[in-house]
Amino acid sequence: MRINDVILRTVARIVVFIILTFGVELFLSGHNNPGGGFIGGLVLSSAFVLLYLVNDIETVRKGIPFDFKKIAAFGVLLAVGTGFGSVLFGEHFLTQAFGHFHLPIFGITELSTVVLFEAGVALTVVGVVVTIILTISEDV
Amino acid sequence: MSVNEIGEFVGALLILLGGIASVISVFGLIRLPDVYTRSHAATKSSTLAVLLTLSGTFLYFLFREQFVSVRVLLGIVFVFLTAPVAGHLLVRAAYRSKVKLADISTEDELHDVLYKIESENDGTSDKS
Amino acid sequence: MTITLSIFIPFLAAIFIPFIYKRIQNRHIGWFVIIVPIALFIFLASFIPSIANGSTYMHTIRWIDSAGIHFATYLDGLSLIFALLITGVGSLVILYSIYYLSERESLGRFYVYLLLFMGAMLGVVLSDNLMMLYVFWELTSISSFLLIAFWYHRKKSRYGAQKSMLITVSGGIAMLAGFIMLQSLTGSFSVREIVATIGQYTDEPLFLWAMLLVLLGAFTKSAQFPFHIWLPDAMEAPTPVSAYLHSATMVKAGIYLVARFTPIFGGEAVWFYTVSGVGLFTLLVGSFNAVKQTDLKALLAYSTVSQLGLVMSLFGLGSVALQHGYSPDSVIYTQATFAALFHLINHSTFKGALFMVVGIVDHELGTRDIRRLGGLMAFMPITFTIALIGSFSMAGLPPFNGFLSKEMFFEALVNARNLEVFSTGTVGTLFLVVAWIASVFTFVYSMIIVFQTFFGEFHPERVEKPSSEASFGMLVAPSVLAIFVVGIFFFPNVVGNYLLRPAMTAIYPSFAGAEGLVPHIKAWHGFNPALWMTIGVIILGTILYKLIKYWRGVYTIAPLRWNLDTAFNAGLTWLEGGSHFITRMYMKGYLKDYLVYIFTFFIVAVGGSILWTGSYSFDFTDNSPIAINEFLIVLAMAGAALAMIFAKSRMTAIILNGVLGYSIALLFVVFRAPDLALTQTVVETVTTALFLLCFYFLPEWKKERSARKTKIMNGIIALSAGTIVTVLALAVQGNKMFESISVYFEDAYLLAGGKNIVNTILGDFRAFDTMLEVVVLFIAGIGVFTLIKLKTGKEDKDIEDQ
Amino acid sequence: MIETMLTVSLVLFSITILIAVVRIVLGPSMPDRVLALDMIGVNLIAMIAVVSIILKTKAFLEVILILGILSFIGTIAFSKAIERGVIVERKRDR
Amino acid sequence: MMNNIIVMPMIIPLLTGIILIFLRSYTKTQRVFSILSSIATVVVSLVILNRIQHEGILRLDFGGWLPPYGILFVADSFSTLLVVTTSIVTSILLIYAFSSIGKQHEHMFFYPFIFFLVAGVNGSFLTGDLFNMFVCFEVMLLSSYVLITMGGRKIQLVESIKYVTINVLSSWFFLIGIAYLYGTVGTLNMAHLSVRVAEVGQGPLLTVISLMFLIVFSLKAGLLLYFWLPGSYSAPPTVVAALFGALLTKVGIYAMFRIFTLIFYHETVITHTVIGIMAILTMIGGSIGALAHNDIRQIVSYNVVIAVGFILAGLAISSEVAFQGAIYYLIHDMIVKALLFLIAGTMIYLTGKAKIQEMSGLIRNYPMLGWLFFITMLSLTGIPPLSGFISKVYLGQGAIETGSYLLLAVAFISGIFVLYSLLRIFLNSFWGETIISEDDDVPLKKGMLVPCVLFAIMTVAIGVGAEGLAPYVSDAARTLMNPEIYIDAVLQGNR
Amino acid sequence: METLITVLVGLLVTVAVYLLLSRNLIRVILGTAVLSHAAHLLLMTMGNGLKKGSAPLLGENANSYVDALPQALILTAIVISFAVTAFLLVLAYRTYKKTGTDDLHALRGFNDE
Repeated sequence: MRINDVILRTVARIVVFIILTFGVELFLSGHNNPGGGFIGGLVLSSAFVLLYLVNDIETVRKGIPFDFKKIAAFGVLLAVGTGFGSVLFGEHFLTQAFGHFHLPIFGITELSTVVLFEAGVALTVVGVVVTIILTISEDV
Repeated sequence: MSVNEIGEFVGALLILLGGIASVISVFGLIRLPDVYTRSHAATKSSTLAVLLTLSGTFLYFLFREQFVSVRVLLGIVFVFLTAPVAGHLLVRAAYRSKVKLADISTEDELHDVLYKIESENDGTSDKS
Repeated sequence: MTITLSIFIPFLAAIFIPFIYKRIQNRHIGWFVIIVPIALFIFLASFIPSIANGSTYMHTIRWIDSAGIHFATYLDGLSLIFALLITGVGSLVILYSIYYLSERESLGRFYVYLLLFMGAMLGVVLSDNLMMLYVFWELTSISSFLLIAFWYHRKKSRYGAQKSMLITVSGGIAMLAGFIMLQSLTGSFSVREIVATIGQYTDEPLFLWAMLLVLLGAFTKSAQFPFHIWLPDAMEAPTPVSAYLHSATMVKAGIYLVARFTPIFGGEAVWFYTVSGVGLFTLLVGSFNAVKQTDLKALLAYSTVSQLGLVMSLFGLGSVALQHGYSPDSVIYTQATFAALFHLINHSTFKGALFMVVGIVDHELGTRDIRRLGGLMAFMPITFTIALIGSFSMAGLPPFNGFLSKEMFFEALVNARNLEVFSTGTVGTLFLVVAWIASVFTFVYSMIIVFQTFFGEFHPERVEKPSSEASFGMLVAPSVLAIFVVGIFFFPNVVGNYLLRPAMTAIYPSFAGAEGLVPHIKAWHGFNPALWMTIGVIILGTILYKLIKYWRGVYTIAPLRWNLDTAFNAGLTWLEGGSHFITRMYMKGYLKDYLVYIFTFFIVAVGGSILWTGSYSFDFTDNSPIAINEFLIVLAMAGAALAMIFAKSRMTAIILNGVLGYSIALLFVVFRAPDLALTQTVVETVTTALFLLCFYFLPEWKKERSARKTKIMNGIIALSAGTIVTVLALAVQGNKMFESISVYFEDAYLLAGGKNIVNTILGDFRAFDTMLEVVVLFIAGIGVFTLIKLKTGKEDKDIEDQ
Repeated sequence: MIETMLTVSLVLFSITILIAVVRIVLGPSMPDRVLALDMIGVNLIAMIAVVSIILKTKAFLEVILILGILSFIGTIAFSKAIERGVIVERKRDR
Repeated sequence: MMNNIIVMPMIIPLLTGIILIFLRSYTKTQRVFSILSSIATVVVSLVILNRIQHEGILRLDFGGWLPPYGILFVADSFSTLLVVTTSIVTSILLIYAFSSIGKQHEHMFFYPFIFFLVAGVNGSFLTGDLFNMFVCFEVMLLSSYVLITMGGRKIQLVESIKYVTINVLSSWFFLIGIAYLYGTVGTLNMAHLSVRVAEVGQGPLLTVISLMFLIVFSLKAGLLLYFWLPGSYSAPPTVVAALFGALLTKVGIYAMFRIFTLIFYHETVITHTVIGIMAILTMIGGSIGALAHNDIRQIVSYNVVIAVGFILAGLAISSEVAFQGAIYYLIHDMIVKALLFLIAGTMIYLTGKAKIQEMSGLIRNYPMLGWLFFITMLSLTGIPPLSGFISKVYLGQGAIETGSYLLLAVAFISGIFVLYSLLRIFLNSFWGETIISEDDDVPLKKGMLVPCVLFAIMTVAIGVGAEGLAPYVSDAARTLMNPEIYIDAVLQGNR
Repeated sequence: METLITVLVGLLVTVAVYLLLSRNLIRVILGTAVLSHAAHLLLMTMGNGLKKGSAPLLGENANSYVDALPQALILTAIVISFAVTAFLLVLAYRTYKKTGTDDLHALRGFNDE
């Protein structure tokens, strides 16, 4: 039985957009406000979940042709790698550096290696959640 | 009373109204006879309730701290956008999964459509 | 140094044998092997003069220094006797085996085992360090195991090997415990050091335990009652092995141990009674059982058991001399020990010869069943002669060495009757009677060997091979032993002075040089009680032998038929069956049972200790106030949780779980944890989606069909677990003993440049946790992928669900 | 005054949630329950808004939005589960 | 001097695992890379072990945050010995995996999971933070969940459900225990916990909480609560079973030693008595179980249980000598259990049967395998000069010194049961009539035999060369006996 | 408040244990999920006191903050519990597909005679 999902899909398009934006915002604001890599990643992945709920896997895959396992692996690599990076700089493992930089457009900005770390976390979360959902759904 | 205080008061009032609306809607949820009627109570009035509350919150923050909360605004938009869709989907699902109408219901216009499709589909496997 | 090396030579040889074996085809590998024991024998024999002069040799290589375990060798009179026996008999046995074993057998393996054994045995007798002794001790058990099961495809061989391994290794482990106790007492593993210092510890309870445990080791190895049961089954080994291990050397390791430890434990009443009592009883049981055997080898096995008992009991009797240290009066008791050592040598000669004879019979005729044999004298004259010499010596008849030692045995027993120590009295008489009866049986079975095998009529149809005299090579070894049997009778004092004197000094260091420690052995010593006893033995023995078919029925009487073998087998069967039963009883394979065990343990351990220690002091003063709405939410959560138990469909349960999850998010908001609230909401949603995804494929759950009683039990368990968690949590909240370290993190902005404390903790202070948690998530993700995609199901012919 | 109003509304919202849980338990049909869950979600949003007013903090405003998003996603997932069983299809139009 | 090296035993496997994910379809590369990195781990951990002898306990504060605020790794002789053994055992097991696990598994991230498991195990050994230990446990457990189910045969799935559920349960208990402990003393760093617990004295409440941890670690270690163990160790492929048998229970044992020597060592009358009783029951239960079955995998698994009881008897005795014995035994057991599982698995691979009475006379066709089994049997029984011997001596000494005769008796008698249970396998399966003719026997791959031989060499080497390990082991035991050494190293100064 | 939450935790543990003890696979998984909720809540109550201080955001400029450490720990624990639950769910699904039953009584495993 074919089910007409026009309403849902129309709304979902907007909603997914909102979620994605919000997720990125959460991810970036994490160091000073609630949020961070985990939550950002989770929210992003919930956007993907919504996408998969509304559309079918094939359609989404056409739009986003990533291997989410690789994304997850890359995320872990990033998270572990930032820790490892500090070793290369002769610091304690997982030492995070932060500093205030004067950037041309943004003005004085606080940059921190934590962001890289958190990006790794976020990527992993997205990758893993989507992988799990896809794997189960494909196995019917 | 300054403008701000009035604003805060209005905000609080809206919230209280929201609370009352919410209780009313939940009485609908518990008292109404079938899922279709309950869905009216649940989606419509509770959406109203949450909108009232969120608007109240927005006003409160606006007047108290001169803070325009984008998140709350977004939330309002969001609820506006999604609540009807969710309600729609749910009721459709209920209908498709053949939840019975309350005994006092008089008419079921789509009855034939639903069951016709079903009987057509009986031949093929209904495993999606 | 060279002595240490002599232990290693057999091992080294054992390593090279397989290589040589592969190379040579035309010559019997035994000829290469035999070089080792002969060389060692000559080497060790060269020590006889210096040892006889009272010198000893000691050499230490450090091994596990920190534990006091050294590779310490010690050569004195006692160890020399044994070392000579090992290499001497070893040479003869290998010579014999060259003719006995055909080249079709896997000889490489055989000689490797044999050399292993020889090295191990040398190690046992030459070690000074107890741990070294233990090392070699177990190695003898293992090599004996391998040798017994040399023909491992035979079921009986495997059975015998298993039995001997289990019994001797168990004894060995007990002995190890005893050794460790000795070390704990004295602080040393060195026998000599222990001998020197043991005097001050004899009152410790540990001393007694150590003694008993060491004795356990000795008894199992020397096949003393009730551990003798492994020896007859060990006869499944090739005959050279039986001759070597199970009569001349390995079984004497226990004897050696008792002798070695006599200076440590001797003089104690328990030692005296245990060693001599067990020895005498073994003597009786062994000789009595030997008579009924129809298999020649089994007969010899029981006879070995009884002879070992004899030697053992003599050591027990001799230990009395140490009770009050040296005094001229107590020297007389040392004669028992002297007799023991003397008989030890004699036994090796005549028993070795007899085993070889039986081997010859078996080899030539294909059977060793007494009922099938007879009249072999006619065509096996040399074999017959050797058998005659051996048996008569065993029976204690002159002019063979067995006579001398048997006489001394009786004499020692007569002396023991006069013991004033340990309030013997009647017990001494009992000992005497038992020994005499046992000797009668010994006489009987000795006669059986000679007369039933070699006299009477030969029935060619009863044997499996045509019969002829054995080849010359095979006869050499037993003949040499037979010559010794006779030779020692005529020149006993050569042995006495050169070999036994230093050994006696080793056992009785405080008696060194005492008058009468080494008596002059005389074949004729007048009509003393011992001689009368011997005459009595001969008379009664002859009568019994003649009338054997009339009293054989004795063995079918019930109590005598219950033998320990069946008990051992039944024990093993029962053990396996019982284990199976018990394990089945609690390892049912149901997850639920296992969880019940765990929770029960939790309830008993934690709950019990809460009650027991009374750690349920609560303190609610520090509580924050509860708002009505919070209370209501908690109520809703409680309702949702409880409803999960009674939910009739899985979807309801999932929805309820969702309610729980979202409400917890609200609680997190109330508790000022925005990050948690965010995470909790998202995770809850995704989890719910997963539940829905997976559950679609699972069937709707059925109503729990469990019995009401089970449900109530589950309920009780669940309730108690919940209560314990709550009580403990309340107690903890009432007993916060320290400020949390988390105050430190409130400087997060200064320290790590972040204003969200939780996030700085996650991303900086405890970033490692976060990193690993990401890894966990990742593993789960890839794991799910693997779990679903990897299906090796088609190869399911596997061994599952057996 | 404002405090009281806020507290009263909080209590009202929690009563709503409590009753909605009753509906979940009672059922009778699955959509009823999902409806109630949806309602709980909406009320949680409201409660959080009120709580953040009482606590005078903006920290929880994100939660409001998230909860809004997620209760929507949850409801969609449930309704698809009820309607079709499978909630993520491999390919539509089968 | 930066101590970054001590995170390497965890990070190298972790990174290897991640990188191998990208190398999914290049089997050869995966193999080479994995063996290289595991050898690197071995080397690194050996370096750490030696540095500890010169410089004392090493610690690494992650991110430079001083304890007790940050997380840190602490490498003392005890933990590093275990790390070294873990790395070596894994390297050798990898060799076995190359020839046995099959392309399908390799394609499905088999090696990455192995490395994640090792990372979790090593992390659990090295961490100095209680909560971090929980997280490391989870890394290890999740990899083990995946590994046990890998292949998805029915028996694996069925057994893994029990395994996973019970372990999840124990994880939450662990978390609850951490919550309690944090509630009472307000810290998570183990050394700091020790200081604080010592400061207020281990009152009844803390003792009760310690029992909570006892339950958690007993579940992981298989002390008394070993019900899950025989089934789940019998189900997965041979390599995985060997890895589990060698490593998993040891982590629980390690944790138990750490907690009860470092933090809760004040009320030994209660805690250590309970541990002693549990150890005795475990040894009895294991012995009985080992005799009850005819399936080699089950016999072998129950042998793991016996060993757990034996090692924890050392904790119950709680004297320096006994600790030495326990540590020796831990090392010995990791190696020999791996060997035992490999041989058992190889036997099943060769015959296609799992019951001892269904195979017979294997020694004729596979003499090497037979003798390896023989050596394993003797080593496990504690026959000198193999590796099990010295620990028996030390444990015996400890038991006698403290008068724990019952423990001594049970521990030594359990050795006989070990012997008997394995002897049954040897006599039935290796000896006896050869059923399979030489023509249709399955060839024994070199890649399967070599790891076994390596393990056998190790057990002999450790037995004969016990003195070589002695300084490390005695240092480890000394540290366990004197918690202040550990505490000083962790809490004092900025290195 | 702490007491109330603690009692709730106790109740959740009770429910979780009861669910764990049942024969149905799904119930068991739900049990572990509920147990993880309980553990998280318990950890929450073990801080410096609930509701004492404001949210641990330094931007709020409050006088005191609630205990942030348990929050961080819980966050980690939540993610781990998610990972575990996901795996367990898929395991249940695979097991059902392979064996055709979700009754733990039928899933006994090794039956060595």
